[in-house]
Amino acid sequence: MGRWLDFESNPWGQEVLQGVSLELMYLAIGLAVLFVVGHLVWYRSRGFSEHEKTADIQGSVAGIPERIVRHTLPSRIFHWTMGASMLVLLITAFVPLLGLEFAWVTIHWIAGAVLILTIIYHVIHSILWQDFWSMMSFNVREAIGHFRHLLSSKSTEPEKPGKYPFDHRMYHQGIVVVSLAAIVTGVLMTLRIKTPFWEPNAYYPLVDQAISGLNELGEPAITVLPGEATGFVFVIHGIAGVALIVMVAAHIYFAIRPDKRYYLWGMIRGWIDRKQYLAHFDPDKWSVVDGTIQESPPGGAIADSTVSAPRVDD
Amino acid sequence: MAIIRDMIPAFELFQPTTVEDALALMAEHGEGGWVLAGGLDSYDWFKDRIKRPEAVIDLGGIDELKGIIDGQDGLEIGAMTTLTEIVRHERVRSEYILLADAAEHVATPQIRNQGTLGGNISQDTRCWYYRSGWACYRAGGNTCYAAAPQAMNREHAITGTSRCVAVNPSDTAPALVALDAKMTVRGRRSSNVYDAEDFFIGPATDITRMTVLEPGDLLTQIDIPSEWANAHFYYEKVRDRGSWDFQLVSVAAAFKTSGNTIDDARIAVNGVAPFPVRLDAVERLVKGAAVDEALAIEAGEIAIQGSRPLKHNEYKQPMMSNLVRRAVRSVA
Amino acid sequence: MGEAESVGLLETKYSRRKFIKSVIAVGATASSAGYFIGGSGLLGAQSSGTAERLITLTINGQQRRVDVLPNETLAMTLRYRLNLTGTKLGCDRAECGACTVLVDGVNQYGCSMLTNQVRGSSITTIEGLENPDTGELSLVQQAVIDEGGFQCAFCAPGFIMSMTAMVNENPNPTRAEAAHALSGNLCRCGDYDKILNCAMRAAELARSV
Amino acid sequence: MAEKIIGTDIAPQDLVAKITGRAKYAEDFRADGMVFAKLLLSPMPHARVRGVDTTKALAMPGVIDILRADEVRQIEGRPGEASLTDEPLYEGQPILAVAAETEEQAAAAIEEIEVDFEPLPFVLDPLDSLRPNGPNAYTGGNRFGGGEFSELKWTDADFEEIEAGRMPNGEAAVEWTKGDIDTAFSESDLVLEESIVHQSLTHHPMETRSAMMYWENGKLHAFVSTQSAQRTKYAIAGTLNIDPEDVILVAEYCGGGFGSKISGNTHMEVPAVFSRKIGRPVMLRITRYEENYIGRARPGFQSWLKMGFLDDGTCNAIDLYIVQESGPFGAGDFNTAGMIADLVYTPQNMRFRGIAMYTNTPPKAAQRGPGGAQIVIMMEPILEKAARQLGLDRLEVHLKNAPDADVGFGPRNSTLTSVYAKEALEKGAEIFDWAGKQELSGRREGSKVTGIGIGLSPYTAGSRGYDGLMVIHPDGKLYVHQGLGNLGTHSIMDTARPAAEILNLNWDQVELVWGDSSRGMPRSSVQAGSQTTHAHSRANHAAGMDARAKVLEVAAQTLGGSPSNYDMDNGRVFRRGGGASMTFAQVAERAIELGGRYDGHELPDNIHATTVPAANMLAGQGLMGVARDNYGGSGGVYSWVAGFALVELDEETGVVDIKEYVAVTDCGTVLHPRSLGAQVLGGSIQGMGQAMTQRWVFDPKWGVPFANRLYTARPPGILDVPLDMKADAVGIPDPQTPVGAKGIGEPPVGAGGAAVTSAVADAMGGHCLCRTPLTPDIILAELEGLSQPFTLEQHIG
Repeated sequence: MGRWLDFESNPWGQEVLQGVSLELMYLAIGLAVLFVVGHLVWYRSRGFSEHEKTADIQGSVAGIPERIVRHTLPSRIFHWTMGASMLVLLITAFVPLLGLEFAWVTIHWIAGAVLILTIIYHVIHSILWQDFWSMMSFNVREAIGHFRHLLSSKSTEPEKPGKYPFDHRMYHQGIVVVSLAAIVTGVLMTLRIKTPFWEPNAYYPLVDQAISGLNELGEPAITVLPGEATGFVFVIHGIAGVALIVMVAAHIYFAIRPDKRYYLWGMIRGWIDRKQYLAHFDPDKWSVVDGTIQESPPGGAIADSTVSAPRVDD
Repeated sequence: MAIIRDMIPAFELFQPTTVEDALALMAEHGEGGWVLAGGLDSYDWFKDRIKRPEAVIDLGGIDELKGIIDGQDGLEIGAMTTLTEIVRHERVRSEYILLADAAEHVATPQIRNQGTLGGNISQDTRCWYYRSGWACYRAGGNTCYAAAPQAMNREHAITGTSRCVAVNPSDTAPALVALDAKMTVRGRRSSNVYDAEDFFIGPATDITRMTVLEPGDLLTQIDIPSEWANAHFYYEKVRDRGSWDFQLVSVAAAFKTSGNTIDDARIAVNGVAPFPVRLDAVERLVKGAAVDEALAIEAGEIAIQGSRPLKHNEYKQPMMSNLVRRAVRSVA
Repeated sequence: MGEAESVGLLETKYSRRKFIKSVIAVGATASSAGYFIGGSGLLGAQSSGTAERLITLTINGQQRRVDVLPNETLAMTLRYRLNLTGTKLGCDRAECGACTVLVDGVNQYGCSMLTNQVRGSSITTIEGLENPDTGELSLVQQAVIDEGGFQCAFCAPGFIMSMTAMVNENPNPTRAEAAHALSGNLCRCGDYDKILNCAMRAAELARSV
Repeated sequence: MAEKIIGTDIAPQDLVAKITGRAKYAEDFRADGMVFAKLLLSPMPHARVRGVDTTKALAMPGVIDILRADEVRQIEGRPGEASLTDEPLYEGQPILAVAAETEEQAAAAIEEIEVDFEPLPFVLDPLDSLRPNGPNAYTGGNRFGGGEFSELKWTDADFEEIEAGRMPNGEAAVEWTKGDIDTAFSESDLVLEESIVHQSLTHHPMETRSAMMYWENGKLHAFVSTQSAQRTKYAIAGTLNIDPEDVILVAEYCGGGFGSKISGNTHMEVPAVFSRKIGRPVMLRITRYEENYIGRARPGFQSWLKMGFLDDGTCNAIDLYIVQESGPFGAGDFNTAGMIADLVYTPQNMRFRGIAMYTNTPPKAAQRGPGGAQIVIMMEPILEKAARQLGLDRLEVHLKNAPDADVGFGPRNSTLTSVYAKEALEKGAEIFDWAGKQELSGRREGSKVTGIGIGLSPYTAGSRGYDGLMVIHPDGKLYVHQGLGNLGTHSIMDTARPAAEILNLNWDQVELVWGDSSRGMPRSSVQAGSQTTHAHSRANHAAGMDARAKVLEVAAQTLGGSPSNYDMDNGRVFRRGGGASMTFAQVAERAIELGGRYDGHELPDNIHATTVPAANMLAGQGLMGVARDNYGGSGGVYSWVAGFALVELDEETGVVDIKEYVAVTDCGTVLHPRSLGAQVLGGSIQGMGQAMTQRWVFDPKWGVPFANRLYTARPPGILDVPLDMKADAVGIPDPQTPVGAKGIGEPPVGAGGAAVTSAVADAMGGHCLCRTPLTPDIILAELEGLSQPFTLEQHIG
């Protein structure tokens, strides 16, 4: 099993937290593989079809266009830029640790900067121009339904979702937390290296001070050992990093699964076709009828106003 | 664990007499093995008890690694040739005085009598944070202690840094880059020849090493091609003391000239980066140019483009610039 | 002679792959029983592995059998095993030159070489400069007497060894060349002027021999 | 006629031992059953030991025992150094010691000891400690007085002044004035004001403070490295609280001290106590790394100086404020610096303010010319600037301001026995060809500019009232017993010369007895502050006169007549005008027969109590000369050195090459010209190192020193000094001492350093960098118009 955290002596000979151990990376890679294999096994064991479900579209096509816009061009550019920077970040972070040496640091922090810019764009864009709650909503009943389905073959399939299905939303929330952790710590780490924007500083005096208190003599006591703030930052970044290995692996796995191909196409072409729309989504929750915005049913997603106008981007 | 210095921890000593045996021993001991050339860098590590190899492989008994051979194309210098031998070697002095000059600037006579060319170019950095055994990036940790606003980084790098800001301490390294030397590196199963400038690597590539040498690799030979024999050379090293001191900045340059026109040039600077820096831009500038003060000044200015000082080593920019200027000026 | 042979035998015995494994036992046995304590009482004190550590050194023209550890420096062997305390430790880091000895006539720092590396070499220390028969001082030592050299003289043995190497190599140095030749030795009393006078006087004596 | 001894070059008696390796320094001694002790050093600049786990270490092979702080003498309630401590005040302070059969085992055991340190706030730079809310070196505060610690902080306004480059007005610990500086400055034709930094720097003698000790029959046998033998015996006895006669001190040679081993050192206690505890001889081999921490250092100064000049070059006012970096246990350099500033420039109006701040850096101690060297090295470039602005020659300015014998200086208007500073300046200027070299000043060749400089440096050079002890043995030789240390100045031999001359002996008829307290050591000065030559040429003169009188009396008693009928030469005492004579051998035999005062069975009442045991030990061995120096005198004894340097400054690299150096001293009668020359030039070279290369570097975050190797501390090597240097002496005897000789150790340091800083200022066209060391980076940054990375920081790197 080994130790997941690395400790080192600080210059005063005190053992301080240093970062996560290399073993954690191997663990993450292992988990990623296990997840994929596990999912495959689970999927097969439940006898689900490897192919995309098709829907009966008779009688329900009124007002539904042939192509339904799922992701606008700006959204897609955001997604792919973010994805590319994330992959670059992961590759530059972990491949050198696997033994292939190259000058990774500059690429890594530049990719990180790109990631931050895309996320800032995404946050502004999603708040101002997208339906923020289509992604951010959470419904307990829906969650219970999903877990039942996951665990029991007898449970009924979950209801069809709105624009973003439950697992997508959960994944999104998870990646928000993990990425933010990686980003905040990444920025703190970048402060310690030479970039064109600032002089490097090996220490976090503010962090050090913030966690110092007074000892029983009323003198400043160093409650966190000197230099250990660095270790915390590295640990959080490291944990976030290895978590991202698993999450990104899972993401890619689902993206390329044949039964979920319509998501991939949606993200590549920007649209899905009417059949896919009707097969996988609840038109009540994700309305694409011309010009109309419908009331969101309880727990459902609100229609995205930007996609409600049928457009073809590509 | 309390720290104690100046006692060499126990190790097993192996004294192979052939390169093959040395390579076998190195392979056998892997990370636990330590290759000893002249030993002057190694003993510091041992005495500080920071490096504790289980097996030390002393190359001193391998005759094939010693001596200078007049090769077909220039000189073939065994990695275990002492610096004194290089300083005194007739052909080095007559055709490649740049190398003799550089070797003579190493530390002290006693060290040159024992230190080897291979050891001199493979030695580790002298960053005092690193050498104090602190868990810095280069030592596998997560901090560059020299890159803090208050850190003592007068001797550190102004260019070529990546997290680590230590400098390469070798006096002969820039001379070998300027001479376009080729390094033969032997592993157990392979043998590679590197250009001098590729032999030295920066922290961007591998933050724990100064050269391409990995455990199991042995630098066996340094070839000096005749291409630059009898060129016009310039070597200068600025240091705090006249002996036993590492460079603040040093420059090694080779110029092929006709009159005061530079036909070709190779210029390298050390003490400014984690590796000897070859100044391609300056070389391009001076190639084909007639040397005058304006060219020298421009060369000096171009040399430091892109460099960025730390808090306490801004002086290295003008020092480097001036040394490059002097090197170019020396042609006229 | 006999001792030299026995070392050779050991080398053969332990050089299956043509390398010399100079010691087989490291650890408790090897590092106990009086490491760093002078005199010969410790020889044969160990139950096993002893023979492998016995080597023969040629010091000041004499063959000396000595029990050394693989990680032991020549200066330590001289000072703590052979009681040749004229070789001083000023820094133990190849910086000050107080430990300078001649290895096959070449001046080197005794603190920064392993004793095992000089098995085949002839070592000269400050104690070996006088004429062994007459006790006459070497010409470098005489030059120092002539010039009244050195103050605290802790550096003197090292300087004298470097001067000896210098005059052997270049008995006609300029003052600058002499300074260069002695630049591996440090004198904290700052007696460099007089030390250079000694070096120049030594060269003069060497030339007149 | 016996040869002339005073003023001649004679190779020191111990030279053959020194150059054949036979001379034994402390670490060269061995004893049966000797074990090795190693020190565990504090990794933090200020901490408290909460707990120590030695279980693993004690179980290791060869480990004998561990010595803790509670087993050695502790100094409670005030700043004071113990050899081992549980509250380390600097990184590298010894916490405990381990003894093992081998040194390697002891080292390995140290690594297995777990010490739980609680880090405490620390301060490296004295100005930081004076800042409002700045850290203190002690938990109780940053100053000590009236039996307790308290806090002294300057105000934000004071620091605004400092940041503006002006002299602060924060509270000082010491302040004295003479005249009226405000009026004087208003009358000055030129006023210069500078803020100056002088670094702290380690002593780094070649021999570290290793010691070997054992106990036998209740007596401690101590083999140590010390500057002053007899006084060290008493220091050890005092520390251990034992009878001094139970200490057998062996210190025949000392590989340099420079003020760091005045009466031995604090850490001698470790082998003394440890060997008593374990009943085995203990060798404490101090490594260079350890020496860097416990080996002492010169205190650094941050200071502000305002000097007023009249247009004829007269310095009419000085206002000086010094903040001193004192380490954890204090030092007095800054006080001396104020005195020396007054003495060299003799302003009629002066204010001195100073404060010594405790810091968590390795301990400070006197280093050759303490305070004096710093101040002249700092002030000389300002004088260069002033002379340039006044259009005067620096030599003239010095001559104008240098004192005469009637000088009164410092807060108590101290007087001196003699002053020949002007003579030293004039003679030095002549040898150096100061006038002729004027045209070289500012000469430019390529990127190299020439500068010339003067440094004038005085320092104390004598003391009075010690004892001389000597015996003429039946072998006819005079045995002079010296309680001094043999630290390389040759004064241990040279101060016996007066006795030899008084007895008209040839030098080969004189044997020196030194370095072993069991052979009898009279009360001696500490060998510091350049006292020895003055103090002991007098003491041996007195004892020599005593011996001479006794020889004449013995002759008269034996051969008839009165002592005044007799004279002596070459080891014989004879009746004037011919007739009966005796050899000294016969005199010695006769003195033993006569007993009483002749052979030391009766001693003079006025000798020191600590001389008596030594004299008793020697009683009955021959004719004893024993006396106290009662020659008296008034005023301080100071020697002077005027140094002249020529440097070449490379404006493209900032590198300074010292090309020429001349030093002339006023140290009274010259006992031994060649050794004097060595002292003068050696000291000057130390000053050059101080001015140009030596430094101490701390990481401010961790409080850890980095210049802890010789190559990082950078003492000058043979290539850092001129190839040719000249030393000479004025040679005018001091009128108040019978031999006329004064000491010389201290003053050359300031002269050498100041001549060089002055020459650099000259090469830079009268620009004063006002900080040391003048390393290439600092000079180049100035020449290239870069901002200096350091302003008032004490430790740079």
